[in-house]
Amino acid sequence: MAKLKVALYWAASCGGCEISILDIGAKILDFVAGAEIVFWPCAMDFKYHHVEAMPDGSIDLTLFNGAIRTSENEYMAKLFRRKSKVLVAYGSCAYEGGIPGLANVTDREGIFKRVYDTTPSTKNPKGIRPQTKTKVPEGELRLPEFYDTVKTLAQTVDVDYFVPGCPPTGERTWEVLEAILGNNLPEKGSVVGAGQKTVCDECPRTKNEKKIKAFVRPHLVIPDPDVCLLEQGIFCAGFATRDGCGAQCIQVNMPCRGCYGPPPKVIDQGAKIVSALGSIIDAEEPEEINRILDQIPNPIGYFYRFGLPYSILRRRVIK
Amino acid sequence: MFEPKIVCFLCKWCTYAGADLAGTSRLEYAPNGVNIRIMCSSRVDPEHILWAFDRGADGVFVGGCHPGDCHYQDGNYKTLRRIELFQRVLKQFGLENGRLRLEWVSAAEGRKFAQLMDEFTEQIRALGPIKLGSRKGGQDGGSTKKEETS
Amino acid sequence: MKRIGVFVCGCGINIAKTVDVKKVVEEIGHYPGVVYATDYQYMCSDPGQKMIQEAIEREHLDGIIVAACSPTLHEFTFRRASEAVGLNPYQCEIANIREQCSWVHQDKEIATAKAIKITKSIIEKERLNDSLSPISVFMTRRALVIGGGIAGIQAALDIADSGYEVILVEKEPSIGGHMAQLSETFPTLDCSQCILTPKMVEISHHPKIKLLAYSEVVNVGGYVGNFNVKILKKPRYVKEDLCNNCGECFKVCPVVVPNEFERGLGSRYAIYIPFPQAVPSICTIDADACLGLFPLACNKCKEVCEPNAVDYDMKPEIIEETVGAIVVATGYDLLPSEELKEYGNGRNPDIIDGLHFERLLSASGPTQGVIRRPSDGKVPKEVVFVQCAGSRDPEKHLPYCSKFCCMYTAKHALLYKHRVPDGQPYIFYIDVRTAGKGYEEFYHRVSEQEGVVYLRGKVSKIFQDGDGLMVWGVDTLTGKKVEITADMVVLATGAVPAEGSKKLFANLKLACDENGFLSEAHPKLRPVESLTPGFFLAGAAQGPRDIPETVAQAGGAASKVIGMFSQEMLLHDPIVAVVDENLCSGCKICISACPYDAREFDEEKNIVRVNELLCEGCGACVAACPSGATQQQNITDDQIREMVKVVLGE
Amino acid sequence: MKLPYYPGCTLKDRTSQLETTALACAEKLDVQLEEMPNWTCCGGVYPVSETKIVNLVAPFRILKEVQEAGDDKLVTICDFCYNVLKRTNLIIREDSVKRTRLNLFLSDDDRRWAASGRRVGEGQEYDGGVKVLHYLEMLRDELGFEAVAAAVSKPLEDLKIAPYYGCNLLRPPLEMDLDDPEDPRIMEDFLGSMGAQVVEFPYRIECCGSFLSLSSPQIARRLCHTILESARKNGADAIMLSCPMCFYNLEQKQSEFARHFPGFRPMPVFFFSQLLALALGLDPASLGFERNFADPVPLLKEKHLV
Repeated sequence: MAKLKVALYWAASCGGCEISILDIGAKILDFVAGAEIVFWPCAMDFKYHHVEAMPDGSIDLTLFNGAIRTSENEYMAKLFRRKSKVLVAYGSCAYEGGIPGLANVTDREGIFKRVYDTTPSTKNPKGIRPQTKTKVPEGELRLPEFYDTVKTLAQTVDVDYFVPGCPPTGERTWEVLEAILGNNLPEKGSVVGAGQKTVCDECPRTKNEKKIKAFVRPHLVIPDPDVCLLEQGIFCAGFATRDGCGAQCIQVNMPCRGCYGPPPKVIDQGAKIVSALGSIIDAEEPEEINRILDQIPNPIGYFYRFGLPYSILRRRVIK
Repeated sequence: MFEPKIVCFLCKWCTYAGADLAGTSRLEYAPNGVNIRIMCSSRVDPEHILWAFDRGADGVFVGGCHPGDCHYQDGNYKTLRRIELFQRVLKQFGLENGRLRLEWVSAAEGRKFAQLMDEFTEQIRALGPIKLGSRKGGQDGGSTKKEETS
Repeated sequence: MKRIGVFVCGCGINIAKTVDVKKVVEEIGHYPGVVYATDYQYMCSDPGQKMIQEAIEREHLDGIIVAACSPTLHEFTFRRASEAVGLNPYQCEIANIREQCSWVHQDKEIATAKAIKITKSIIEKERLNDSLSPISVFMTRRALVIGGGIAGIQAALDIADSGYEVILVEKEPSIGGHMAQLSETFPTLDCSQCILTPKMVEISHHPKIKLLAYSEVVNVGGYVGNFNVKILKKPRYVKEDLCNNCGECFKVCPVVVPNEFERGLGSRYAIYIPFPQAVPSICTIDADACLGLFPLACNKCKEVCEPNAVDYDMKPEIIEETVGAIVVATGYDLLPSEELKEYGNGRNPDIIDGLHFERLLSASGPTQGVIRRPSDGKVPKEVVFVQCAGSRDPEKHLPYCSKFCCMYTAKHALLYKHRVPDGQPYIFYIDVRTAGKGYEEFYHRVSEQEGVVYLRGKVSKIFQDGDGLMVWGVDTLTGKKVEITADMVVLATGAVPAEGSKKLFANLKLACDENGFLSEAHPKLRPVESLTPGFFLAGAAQGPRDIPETVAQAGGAASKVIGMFSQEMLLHDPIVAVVDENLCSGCKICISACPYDAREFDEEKNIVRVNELLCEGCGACVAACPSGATQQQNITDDQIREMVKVVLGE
Repeated sequence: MKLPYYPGCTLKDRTSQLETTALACAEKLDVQLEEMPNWTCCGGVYPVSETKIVNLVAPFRILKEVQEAGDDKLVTICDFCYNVLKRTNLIIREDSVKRTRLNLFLSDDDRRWAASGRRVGEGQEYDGGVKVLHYLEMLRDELGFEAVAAAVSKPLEDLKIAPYYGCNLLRPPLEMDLDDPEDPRIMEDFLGSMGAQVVEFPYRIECCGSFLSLSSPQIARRLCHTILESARKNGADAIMLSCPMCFYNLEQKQSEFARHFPGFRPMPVFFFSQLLALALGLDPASLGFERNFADPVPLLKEKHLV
C-alpha cells in the first residue's frame, strides 16, 4: 500500500498546533512509516507553488490549524480543500475560531487603530497603515488582505472532521491519525479526538450543589485542590466544555477555559454558560445580582474565549 | 414602515395567561410578536434568544410571573439572573439591550401585556432592523440578510 | 414523517371575523407533513370533535393541531377526544388563534398571517412530540383546611363525612369566623349563631377531623397528593386537655382589654374565651396582656384553676402533617375605617362598620342587643348607613363590589327600625344589588314598608358637628345636596382579603388577583380550584360572597377533594425533564436549579437522574444544563428552535 | 442649605407680608432662598386648567431655567404657583409629546442665548427633573420639623390655631402628592413644631370659594363664613393658612361679613410664615399685621406673644 500523503498547514494561529503533532511522541515514527509529509511549514521547506502544482485530490489528509483571518489564509484553505481528500480542522482556531477569533469583538479598523495608532509604544504620525499593494522603487509589494472578521475553517470551506483543543492533546491526536491511517473514518462532519460529555466527567474534584455568592479570579486565591472550582467562586468553563483533554488544567489547579468547545448537544457555548451560571448565582434582588455579576469583568472573554466565530452570533455587530 | 419581528417566550402560568386575558378583554395591540408558550420563564435558555436573533428576530420578549409569584417557586429569579448576565454579553456583542426585554406580567395583567406589546414593538421599531453578520461568518458584520449555510 | 392533521376553528365569528379561516386551511394544507386540513365553525362542539375523530381514523393521523382558543380552555377537551380514537393525547396540540390573535387584532390580513404563523409553529412542535402517558403518583388521602369560618367548617365536614381525614387549622382561638359575629342573617332573619354553632360542635366531635385552633400554616412543601405541611401551634398557656371552661379564672384576672370578637365594643380578660359558644371550648391567655408571663408578676388564674390547666411555660410548637389536598378558606376582613379619611378616619367612635353594628344588634353582644352608640351609650335616633364605603371606587379605594353589603345594610336598617321604632334610618347607596333568592323581596320590604329612607347617592364627608355627626351627601334622584345630622353612622365598608392572607398566599405560591383575592383555575368552569394542583378554594378568600354562596362553594371544593381522593392513583403530567445518560457529566448544576429536589445523583455512574414524581416540569434545569444532556418532554430545545424559526417566517 | 426660590406675582404685591416673613424665617433657619433672576408669571391657573400646550410655556421656562442654573429643586410659597409649577412639571415628565414640543419651542431662546455666549445643546433639554417644593414641604422634608422646633425661641403655647388648607396645596391629590387630601397633617405638624395648640375642624379642607368672590361674592362669603364659624365653634383663636387667595377670601373679605351675617365677630387669620416668624422671635412689628382686617395684635397681646 502506498504511503498516505499528508499535509499540515497553519493559518491564523500561534503555531502550537503544528508543534503539538510532536506530542504523539515516539508514535511519530509509526506515523511517518505510514505517511508521506507533503507540506509542513513549521518543520519542512515546501513552497506554496509545490501544493498548487499537485493534482486536485492528491493529498490524502490535511491537518489545517488556525483560523481564517486574511486573504492568504482563505486562499490556502481553498487550495488545500481542492487538493485534499480529507480536510481536518485541527485545533480550536480552525474548529471554532480560537483565541484569534476574539478579535471579532472589533473589526479591521478597530484593530489597525489600536495596533498602528493608539498603543503606547507606537509612533506613527503619518498614520501609515498596511496596504495590500505598495509601490516601491523595486516594483510592487503585496500583502494579504486583512479581513474584518475572523472565520472558522468550516465557514470558509467544506471540512470533513474537527479536532478541538488548544492544542489537541497528543493522545487524542494519535487516535485521530490512527483512525485515518487505518481508514477507520467516522461520519463526515464529526468532532473527533474528543469525548461526548463535558470536562466535569474527567474532573476528579468533588462536586456538590452550587450556590455562588461571589466570583474570584484564579490568581487571587489558592483554590482547594479537591473541590469543584466553580463552587469556590472561580469561573471554570468545564461544565460547558467538551471533554477529551483529560481535565489537564483543572488538575494543576487552574480552571478550564473551554478550549474543547461546546459539548455535542450545545450550539452556543457562551449562552449555555450564561444559562448555567444564572441558575446557580445565589441572589434574588437585582442590586445583589448585579453586584455579583460585576465580578465577571469581561463576559465575552470568559464565555467565548475560544469560540466567538463559531458562536451563534459569530462576531460583534459593528455599526 | 419597518415591521419588527418579535418572538415572545411566555410562561404558561402568568404571562401567557395575561396574554389570554388581553384577548378575552378584546384589547387590541401590535401584531408583531408571536408567542411561544413554555411552562416557566426559566425554561428560556439564552441560546434560544441568540437563535431567534440569528434567525432574524428584531426583538425577543421574555415574560414571567412577578418576583415571588413564580408557579415554580423561584424560576423567575433564575430567568432574571440569566437575562441580567446575558444583557451584558449582548452589549459586548454590540446588540442594543433594548432588543431583549424581560417583563413580569401576571395572569391578571392583560392590559399590561397589551401595553407592553405595543411599547416593545415601538421600541424595536425605533431601534430598526437587527443587523447581524452573515451566517457564514461574513466579512462585513453589517449586512441585514444572511445567506444560509449547510 | 408524521401524518399531521390541522383543524381550524372559526369559533362562530370569534375567530372567523378577523382571521380568514379558509385561507389558513389552504396555506396549512400545503405545509410539509400536513396531510389533512379543514375548518369548522365550532370545533369544540360534539360534531366538531366527531369530525376530528373521524379524520384521525380515516387519514391515519399521527398528530393533530386544533387552531382555536387558548389551550387553557380546550386542550383537555381535544386531547380526550383524540385519546378516544387511539391517538396519544400528547400528539394533540392547540394553536391559540383566538385569545392571542383574532381577539387582539383588527386587520384581517395581518391576523390571518399571524394565525398561520402560530399554527405552523405548533405544527413544528407537534412534529417532534413524543407519545407520552401520564405518570401515576401515590397520594395521601387526607385533607388540610385552612381557615375555620363557615367555609372551612363546611368543607371540613363535607370531606370528613365522606370518610377522609381532615386537619382544620384556624388562627384564632375559636373557629366560627365572621359568621359567629353576625346577629341575624338576611333575608330570612334567622339567628346566625343558631345555625352555625351546631356545625362548630360537630367539628369538635367529628372522629375524622383534627382541629388545630390558634394555629397557623407556616409552610407547605411537596406537591399535589403529597404535601408536607408545617403548622405553628401558638401557645395558649392553658392545657387543652385539662381546661374545662369553668370560668373561675375570669373572675380573678386583673387585666381587662377590648374584646376582638366584639370588635372592641366589649371587653374581656387577659385569660379569656372569645365568646361563650367557642369551639374548642378552652381558655386562652393573651400573651400581650397577661401579667403572668415574662416575667411572672401575677398567677391568680393558675391559683384558682381547679384542673391545673394554666401553664405559663407553654412554648410554640411546630406540627408537621402530610396531606394530599388543601382547601384554602381564609375568608375576608373589612377595609379598616382608617383608610376612609373622608369618613372620619376611623377616629370617631360613632362612625362604625357593619360588623360593629352586628355586635350591637346581637342579643349576646356588648349591649345585649340594645342599639347604643359607642361614644356615650345613647340610643341613636338618626342613623345613616353608607353603602359602598370604600367599594366601587377605583380612584381611591377598592375597585370592586363587595357583594353582601346591600343586603346586610337593608337588614341593619330593618333590625334597627325594629329595635328603635321611633328612630330614622337613612341609607345612601349607588345602586342596590339584590341578586339572590328572596333578596329583592327583602329589599322591597325594607324600602317600602319599614320606613327606611333610601337615598341614591354617595356620601362625600362625615364629621363631628357638636353632639352629632354631620353627613354630607347627595341625592342624585333630586340632584340636591343632602345634609343629615346623625347620631351614628354605619359604614358598609368593603371586604378585603383576611389579614395575613397575603403573606400566606405568597408562602403557598397561590396566584392572586390584583385585589389580593385568590385566583381560580377558571372563573367559570373551575371556580373552586386554584391554578396550583391540589389547592382548592372556599369562601371569601376568593372574593366577597355571602353565606349561602360560601357554603355552596365550600361544598364544591370539598367534592373536588373527595373526587380526587376517590381516584385510585393521582396522575402526573409527563411533561417532565429527562436526562441523556450518555451526555450527563454529573456537574450537579441542575441539582441547584431544581426547586423540587427532583434531581438525584448516581454516584456510581457519575450522572444525575430525574425523579419523575417530583418533577413539575418547569424546565429550569433544561436551560441550566450546560451539557445539553437534559431535555424536557415535548418541549425540547429542538422544538423551541424549530418554533422560533417558523415564527420568524423561515 | 441653598435653594432657588420662585416668588410669583401676588407675593410682590398684595401679600408681600407672606414673602417678607417667609424669607426672614428662612434666613433665621439657615436656609438661603435665592430668588430666580428671570422669573415670570407662572400663568395663574391657566396652564393646568386647559389643554392648550402654549399655556405651559411660562411655567415650563421657569422650570427649565432652574435646571440650567444647575439646581434640581425649586421652592415656592404661593399655593397657586406651587400647584401650577408642580403639575406642569409632571406633565413634562410624563407626556413626551408635550415635552418635546415645549423644548423645541424654547430652543429659539437657546439660539439667542448662544449669541450671548451661553452654551447650546447638551443638557439644554428640560426633562421635568426639577422637584417643586412648597415652603412648608421644604420645612418638612428638607429641613425637618424637628429643626424648626429646635429653632423656636418663643413657643406659641397658648395660641389655639385652626389650620386651613384650601384646595391648591393638596389637590388634585395624585398630582400634588403632598399629603393625604382627606386627612392632611402637614400644617398640624408644623403648628405642633412651634408649640401651638392645634384646633382641628371639619372645614379645614373645604373650599373658600376662590375666584367666586369676584363673580358670585355671596357664595364665597357664605363658604368663608361657615369656615370661620366652624373654626370658632371648635375653639380656635385664629386661623392659619398658606394661600394668598384664601387669605383674600377669609381675611380681607371679613370687612363685609358683619353686614351680611349679623353678630359676626372678626377672627384673626395668619399666614403660616407670620406665625413662624413670631415663634422664631422676629420683631412682631415687621410681620405685616397692619394689612389684616381682623387685627391679630390684641390676641397676641393677650397670649403674651407681643
